[in-house]
Amino acid sequence: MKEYKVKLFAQLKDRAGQSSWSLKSEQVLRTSELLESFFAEFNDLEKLKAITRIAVNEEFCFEDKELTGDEEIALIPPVSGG
Amino acid sequence: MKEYKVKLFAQLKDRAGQSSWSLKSEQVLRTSELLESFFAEFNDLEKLKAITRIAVNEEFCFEDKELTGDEEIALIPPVSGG
Amino acid sequence: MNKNYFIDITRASIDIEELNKSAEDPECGAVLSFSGTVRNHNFGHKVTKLSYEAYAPMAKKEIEKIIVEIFAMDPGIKKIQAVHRFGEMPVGESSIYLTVSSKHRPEGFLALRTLIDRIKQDVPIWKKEFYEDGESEWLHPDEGCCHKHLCLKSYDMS
Amino acid sequence: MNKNYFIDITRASIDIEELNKSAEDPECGAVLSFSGTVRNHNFGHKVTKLSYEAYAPMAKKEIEKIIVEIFAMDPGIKKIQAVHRFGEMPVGESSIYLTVSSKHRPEGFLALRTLIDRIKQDVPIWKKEFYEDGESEWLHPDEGCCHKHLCLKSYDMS
Repeated sequence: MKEYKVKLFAQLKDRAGQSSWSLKSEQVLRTSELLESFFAEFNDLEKLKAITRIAVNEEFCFEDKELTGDEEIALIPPVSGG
Repeated sequence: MKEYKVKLFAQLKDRAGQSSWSLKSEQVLRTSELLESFFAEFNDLEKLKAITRIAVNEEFCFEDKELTGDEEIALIPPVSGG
Repeated sequence: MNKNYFIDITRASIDIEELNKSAEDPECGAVLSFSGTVRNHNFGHKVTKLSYEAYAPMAKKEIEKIIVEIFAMDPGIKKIQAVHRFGEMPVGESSIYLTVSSKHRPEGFLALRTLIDRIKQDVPIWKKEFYEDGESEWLHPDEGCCHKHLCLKSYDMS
Repeated sequence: MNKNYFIDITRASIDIEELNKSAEDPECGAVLSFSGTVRNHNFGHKVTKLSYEAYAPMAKKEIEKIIVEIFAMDPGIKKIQAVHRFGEMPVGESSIYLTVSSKHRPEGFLALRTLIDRIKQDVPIWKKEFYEDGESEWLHPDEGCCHKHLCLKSYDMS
């Protein structure tokens, strides 16, 4: 059993009520599966679902990939810095 | 007899050795004639001849025009501010 | 100067004077700066206060990537500085201050524009606006955010 | 603020801090600045000193015309400042400092670029560079200077 811990920011953090969220899984998870699971749990975040990115070890993913659970993972809703 | 007094700047001023140059004429002069006369007198200023502008009362001329001699006239070699 | 760029993601107010001073370079004929400030109105709401949240270590890395790409665009670009403030701040203060020092102005303008556009697209920092009526809102632009990175938009979500 | 622009042609060194302060505007999300400085080299010559000559009253009028045109380009452009220094100055100090305050950044970038490009084309100010070897030279760019005004190029000079 692996625990995939995910950092949350901005509206995602407010909605979850905490700065991280985690998912336990027996199987190896892929980045897209983690995204799907998060937005299935918080299914009122419809607007952000399709456009939230995922970062692994402080880098955006360009493609879907397998996770070991040892990475620093974060969900990145559309940014509004500047 | 009218005296057309012309302000000089930069290389034109250095070449003439003074900050203004004037031309006396019995006739009414046009801006293009004033330009021609100046560069005929200082005919070593070949490089600047064709590209020097003339300003009348602190405005560039868009077209050739008659002068009364009472205007503030200036020759404006290519500018290099900034 | 060892490094030709400087990046900071900070809670402190931005020392613009200091950044302007260090942007000067005898090889550079043009120094451009961009200061981003939060306006007192947004979509008709009066903004009273705002707060930025930053995923700071990643933000710094992303800005660094952008800067490295910009230097590769033109050898005339000599120095870049990017400071983004986060946490609460009053309306009207700079949330971001960028400088580009370049030999000539065309590459400087291009670099500065690219820098701010890319930061607004890819750097993990979020703005929350607080309005006069007590409401507050996170700003999440709907577009321009997933142009090349993984997100569920790329998949069939049916 | 009565006037939404400020122009100065001055022998004094430019007070950049003051200009940055007055460029701030609660309606403006973007403040851009351009600082022009003379580089220590030009065409392989080491520049030791420089001097600008200005036809100051006309320079001020020309800059004013440019600024009025820029305001007409986009209502998001709220404030413009342009200060040009003249007389002798050491290499590395700002000879020109421009600021544009705008609601959003696209019109700000366009305004600032237009402002500096037009100043370099039409404002009667001339730069003289002094070189290490004791030589000095007025800079008179060969092109971009007579695009619409009267000059002898427009005529048959044969």
